[in-house]
Amino acid sequence: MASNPKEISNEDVAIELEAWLDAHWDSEKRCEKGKDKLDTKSWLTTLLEAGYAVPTWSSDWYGRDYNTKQARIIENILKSRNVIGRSQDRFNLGAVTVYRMGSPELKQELLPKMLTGAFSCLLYSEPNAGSDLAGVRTKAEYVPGKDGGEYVVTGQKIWTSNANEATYGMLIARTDWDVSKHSGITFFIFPMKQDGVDIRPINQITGESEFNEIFINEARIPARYIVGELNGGWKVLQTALAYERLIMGEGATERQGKDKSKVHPLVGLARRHEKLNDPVLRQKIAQAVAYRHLNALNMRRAKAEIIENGSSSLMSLGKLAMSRVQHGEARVAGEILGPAGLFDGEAFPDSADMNFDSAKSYMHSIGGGSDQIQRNIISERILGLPREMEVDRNMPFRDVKSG
Amino acid sequence: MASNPKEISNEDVAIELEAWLDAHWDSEKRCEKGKDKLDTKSWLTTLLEAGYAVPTWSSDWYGRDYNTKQARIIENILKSRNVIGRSQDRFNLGAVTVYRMGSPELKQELLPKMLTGAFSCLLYSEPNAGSDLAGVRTKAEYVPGKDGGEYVVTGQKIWTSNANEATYGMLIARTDWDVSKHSGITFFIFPMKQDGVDIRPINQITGESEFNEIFINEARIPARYIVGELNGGWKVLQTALAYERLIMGEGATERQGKDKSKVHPLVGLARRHEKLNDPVLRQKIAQAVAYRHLNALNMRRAKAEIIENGSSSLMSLGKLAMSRVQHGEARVAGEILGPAGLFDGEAFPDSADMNFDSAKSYMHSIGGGSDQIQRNIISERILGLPREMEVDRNMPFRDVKSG
Amino acid sequence: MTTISAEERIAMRDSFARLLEQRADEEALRKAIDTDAGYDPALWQEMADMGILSLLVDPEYGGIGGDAILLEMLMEEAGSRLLCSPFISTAVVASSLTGASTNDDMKSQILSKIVAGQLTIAIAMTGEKGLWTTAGVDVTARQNGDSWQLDGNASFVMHAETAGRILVIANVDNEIRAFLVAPDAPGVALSTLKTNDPTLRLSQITLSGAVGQLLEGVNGVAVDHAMNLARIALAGEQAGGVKRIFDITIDYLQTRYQFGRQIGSYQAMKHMAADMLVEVESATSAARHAAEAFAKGSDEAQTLVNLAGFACADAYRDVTAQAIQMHGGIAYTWEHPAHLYWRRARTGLWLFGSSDHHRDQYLTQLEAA
Amino acid sequence: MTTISAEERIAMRDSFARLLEQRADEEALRKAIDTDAGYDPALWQEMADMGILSLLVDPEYGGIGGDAILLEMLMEEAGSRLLCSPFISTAVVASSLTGASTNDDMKSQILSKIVAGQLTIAIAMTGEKGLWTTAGVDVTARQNGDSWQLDGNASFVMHAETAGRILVIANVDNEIRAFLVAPDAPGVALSTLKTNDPTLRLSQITLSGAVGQLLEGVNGVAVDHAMNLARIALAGEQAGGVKRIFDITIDYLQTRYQFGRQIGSYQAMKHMAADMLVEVESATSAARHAAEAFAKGSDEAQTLVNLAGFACADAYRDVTAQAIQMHGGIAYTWEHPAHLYWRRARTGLWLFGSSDHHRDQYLTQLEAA
Repeated sequence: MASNPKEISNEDVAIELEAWLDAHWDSEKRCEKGKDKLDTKSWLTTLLEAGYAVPTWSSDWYGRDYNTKQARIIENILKSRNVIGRSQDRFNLGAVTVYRMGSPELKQELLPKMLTGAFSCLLYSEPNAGSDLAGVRTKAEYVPGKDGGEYVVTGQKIWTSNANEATYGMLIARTDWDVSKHSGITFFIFPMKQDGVDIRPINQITGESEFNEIFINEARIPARYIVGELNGGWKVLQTALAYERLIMGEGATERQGKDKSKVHPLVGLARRHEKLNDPVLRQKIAQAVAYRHLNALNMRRAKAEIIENGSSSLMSLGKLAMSRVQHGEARVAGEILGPAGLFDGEAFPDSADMNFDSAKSYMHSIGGGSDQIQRNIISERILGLPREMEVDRNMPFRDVKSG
Repeated sequence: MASNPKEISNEDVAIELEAWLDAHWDSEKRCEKGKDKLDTKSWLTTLLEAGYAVPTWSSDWYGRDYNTKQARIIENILKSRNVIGRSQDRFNLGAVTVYRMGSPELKQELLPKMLTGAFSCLLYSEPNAGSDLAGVRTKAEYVPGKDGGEYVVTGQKIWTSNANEATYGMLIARTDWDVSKHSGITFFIFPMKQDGVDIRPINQITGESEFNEIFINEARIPARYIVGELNGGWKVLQTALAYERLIMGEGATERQGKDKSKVHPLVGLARRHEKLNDPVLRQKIAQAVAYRHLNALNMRRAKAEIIENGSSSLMSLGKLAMSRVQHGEARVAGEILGPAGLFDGEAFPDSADMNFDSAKSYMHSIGGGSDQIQRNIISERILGLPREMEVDRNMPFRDVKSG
Repeated sequence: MTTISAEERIAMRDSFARLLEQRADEEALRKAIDTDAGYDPALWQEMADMGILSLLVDPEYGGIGGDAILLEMLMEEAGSRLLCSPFISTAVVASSLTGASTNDDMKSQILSKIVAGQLTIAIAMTGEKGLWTTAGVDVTARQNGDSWQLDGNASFVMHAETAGRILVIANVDNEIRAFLVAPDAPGVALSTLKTNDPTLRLSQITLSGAVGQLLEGVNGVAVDHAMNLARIALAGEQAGGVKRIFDITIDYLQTRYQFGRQIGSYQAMKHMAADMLVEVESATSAARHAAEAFAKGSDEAQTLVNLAGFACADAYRDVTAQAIQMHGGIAYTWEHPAHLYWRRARTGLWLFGSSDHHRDQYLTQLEAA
Repeated sequence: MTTISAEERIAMRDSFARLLEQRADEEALRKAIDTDAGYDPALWQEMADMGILSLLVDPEYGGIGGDAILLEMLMEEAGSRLLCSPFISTAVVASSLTGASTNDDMKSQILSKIVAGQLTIAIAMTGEKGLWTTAGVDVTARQNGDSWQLDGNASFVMHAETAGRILVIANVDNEIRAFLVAPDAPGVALSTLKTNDPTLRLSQITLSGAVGQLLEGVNGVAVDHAMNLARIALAGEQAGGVKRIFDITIDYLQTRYQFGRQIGSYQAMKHMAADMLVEVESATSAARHAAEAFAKGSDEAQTLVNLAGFACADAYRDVTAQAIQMHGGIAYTWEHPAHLYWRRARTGLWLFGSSDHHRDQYLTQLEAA
């Protein structure tokens, strides 16, 4: 399906794709050539079969064996033509996980679906296992039957985004309660569209509901939907999380390394509210802007180091630094607004933004590993300081205290 | 020697003392009546024999069995007449320790000396045992001999003030290396004036030398100078430290609860340097002053609670709060001074004070239990949060890691 | 000086605490928030019956003749429950201003209704800048024969939509005067201002030749006095609120486990908690000492009111902010109470004068000392 | 634009680092501090021999023609060792200003001596307010026949007592000009100002009709340019210093045991360290990007110089302050190096403009963007 990357030049990669797109993709209508409107699934199948959805993957599995450089060339061309379904080897976390760690049978069964629109949500977090992911108490019990039997799952997951839209959930559940906490976890691809799955939106303090709680009551998973080994889920999860961090980290490095629009929003806000001459506020505004600026400079250095050495410890600082930036900017915005900050709603857009941002900052400082967890990671993995003691690491999970 | 406190009224306590003082003390010359100048030891002996040096102690041991209220009456009268040697039951830490925990023989031998001018320094801290007092490595080895034998001591102590003036040192040393760290420590009264004791001043970053390092090389202690049990020194130390905290805490409560002179030094400094109208500095000055003020108000509440209930958890907050006050005031002083803060010495008294205070603040935030230790204490003893795990608590001291 | 004893104060506080425990728990709070009025009128009536609404009213007019100390004590209780009510407007500011009036008929008539729980009064004082000082008054009044006509704007008016009367502070030839206005009188326009804090109800009031009844004898000094009482009340509320959210957080640290340990066993949490305790106790000390100095008419009273004005507000802001962080995800949900405390804390940063304003005033007081 | 390559920069930095390792360790530092001069003239000569002193001098005048990027790199090394020397005065500001002169004879004469290590030059620029801007210049010059006479004060003059010449920035009819003055000339009075930072030597210079030699062609623009180079040098020094004290501290956390554990295993220490790392890396990023933008003549250069001006100074202050706290008692002794970094960090808060000034200027730059 694809040529060997060693045999094809970067120029030819581009030429070949441009030709293929000219034949298959209508950039203006944003659909397949010769059709009136986009049939997503049909188009994604066309793209997939051409090897352009996951160009870095093996040619045995929908890919073209391309290297990263070539994949970026493809990504840029597809992006410039507004092609949907691109770069799934970078961003389709469910598919990447199955591709990297699933059995050939599982890949055969799931990848075509996952790469043509059946996407996945994350079912890791639980109310009692926040930072402590290995503390999962959702249980999966084996029931024999045809096709290798199935698992019956009961438990509760939380902080899942896009749960209603997802076909699959990447689920960790406890399959052995008598071994240590990390040893009794299995990683499943969980079919979301079934009885026993109750999705409830979480009302957030921002007024949004980006996330859901998922109540799972005797839902079913075919036993063949295990990724990796039975009870080997912790290892699979670590790999899946590493992909996630990579994706999020790259995104963050790019976003944070990019300078914002010429005028920082706080400067605009202060100008609108005639506070740019207030000497006390000037100091606070400048410092708030500077923290964002400094992080952008750190991320620029990170990017340069990644290009140079393939990795950069600076990348790990971004999330923690951005917490301070976001809480700080919202706070200074409040000080610029003064008593008007008490107001909210459409009549007071600046106040509404400031109040929203003040609450939303917690999404950043708590979600995806709180500031405290980030400080642990930085001090342990970058600075090499001793790890936090885990008292429950080696006891049977039944005996682990939780709450 | 003294009347039973139940039988004597507070008025009579005062009358009796006033009469005694009229007979024995010359307030103008500040010496014993009928003498030309003060002979300290002789006067202290007179005061001691009258029971006025340690009025709350038992009448068997130089006291008058007075209650706290009565002792304060005595203290106030002695203070108003400038009498030296007063309130040693409150402030003479060495004597209090021997009185509370020494054997009758030890009391008999040491108390008369300790209460008449032979005072004590503290030999607890060691270079390798800062916050971790139980990590002492100064060793004391028993050598049989007359009068019950003696201990030969070798090791190094640090952060001892008034070492040159002290007759005795309150010393903790390791007498058993094969038991857990807290179980092999003995508390001694250590004779300072002997060979094998080398006292070297510590050069502090303030330019002062308040403290000393003490190098002890095969110095001797009579075995009868053990306070408490052999290898029971940890318990004795805890009691001695509790007295020390009480004395320091009461002092701090009084000092911090007292409003400073009408005009806060920072206000005066800003006025002198014509910065009182700078709006940025006004905010910083006000906040710095407020932190001191708030702590004073907390200490006033603490004092009221102590009078009401005998104790107050608020007292434990003072040390931590004062760290922020002292570092903060020095920093704001620096901002008031601006570039002139670069200068030092007699030609620039405000700068010299600011720079001295900036360095001296560490004495407060590190000495006598660092801010970090204070936060442990507050969170554990006041808030009841779980104690920090001590990995070395139960291992033989020989195996404890140190450095 | 008050005639109320220390024991009476404590008894009253305890009764109020019990009332709030029964009638103003989190469920009741969320119910009150969801009503248009923003408070529970039945609870208001019970507060009247208990004498809470008359705490600053002279016994001569049916009140209990309490002082700032009692006020602060009660507000700690109210604050710990995030009590929603027009209490500060009606029972503090309006009571105090009416009490300062020299028109005994009016005084007696209004106070008796406040005491009975039959009248709530909103305070229209500050213009759009939200200064809450007499310098920030934007309404002017002029005499027209026997009656007074009022013109101008007042903003940040609490619980105006449900108030029986609006007490308007206005300038008359550069003198401060107070007027009572009926909300439905001609020339009075109310518009609701949506707030971020759901426990807070604010409106803007536009007066265009509205007729007001002069509250004779009330001047700038009386207004300053009443606003200082309002600030002490707010400081007490903040001291109570910050204590409560702190206790909730410490409780969570003890009961929440991660990695097999209570999260309160992690040093990062412990040290944050220790620093927060300093803030909590400082807020309490500031509020109580301000109340005491004010009640005693001490020279330090204004200094301490300003100190409490920023120290309590800032402590509340910082501790609620940390409380959410320490709770983690659970406090990011609307159903958890932490954000309600956090919103109320942020409200306090601006109500009755900003922290920066109080800090500056505090320094001014110290300079004068 | 410079002709120096990236490889040449790295090679030069590495040579300088080796030189400092051998000749400027803590023992050498303490020795230099104790001398009157405050630096080691022999090391100065070696720096000259290595080309360090001529890094900004055009190859035409015997220099190596380096740029701000190289300067910043070298200063990171100098900062990590707390190098004491008149480097910034002589090799940065004086070199840059002399290089801007249109008098080729003078230029060639002075630069050749700087390059050879035979001449150190002190910069007399700011008056007693310590602004280090052309607006802060307090000296005036007037022409008297062929010669120029200078009057006024300059303070905060670094290494003046040992300087061969003083480069005085002065006002001439509201224009900025530069003059060379001999320290022993009539009408020149130097007085030493005692400093808190023992690595710093400052003097005040009073000029009373002192004769100065005009450095033709040097104007306010050239002075601003030179001062920006000085700020980049200082930022680089701070980035190097803050990294070094941080590394010393992390090392101590790994090797110091309390309660049977490395103190670096305590979460309080770990979290402080993580926050400090953010500061350390931010300082490095700020210094390096400022140097790069300046070297490339980017539009952002002034913004980034101002950013580095406060970000590096504040990071250095905060990290050294924490470093002492984390070391505990040992760092309270004069013998431990922590306080030397701490003093130098505090010096940086004021030298070449305060953090608050740079913060305000940074915002002014952003407003204009």
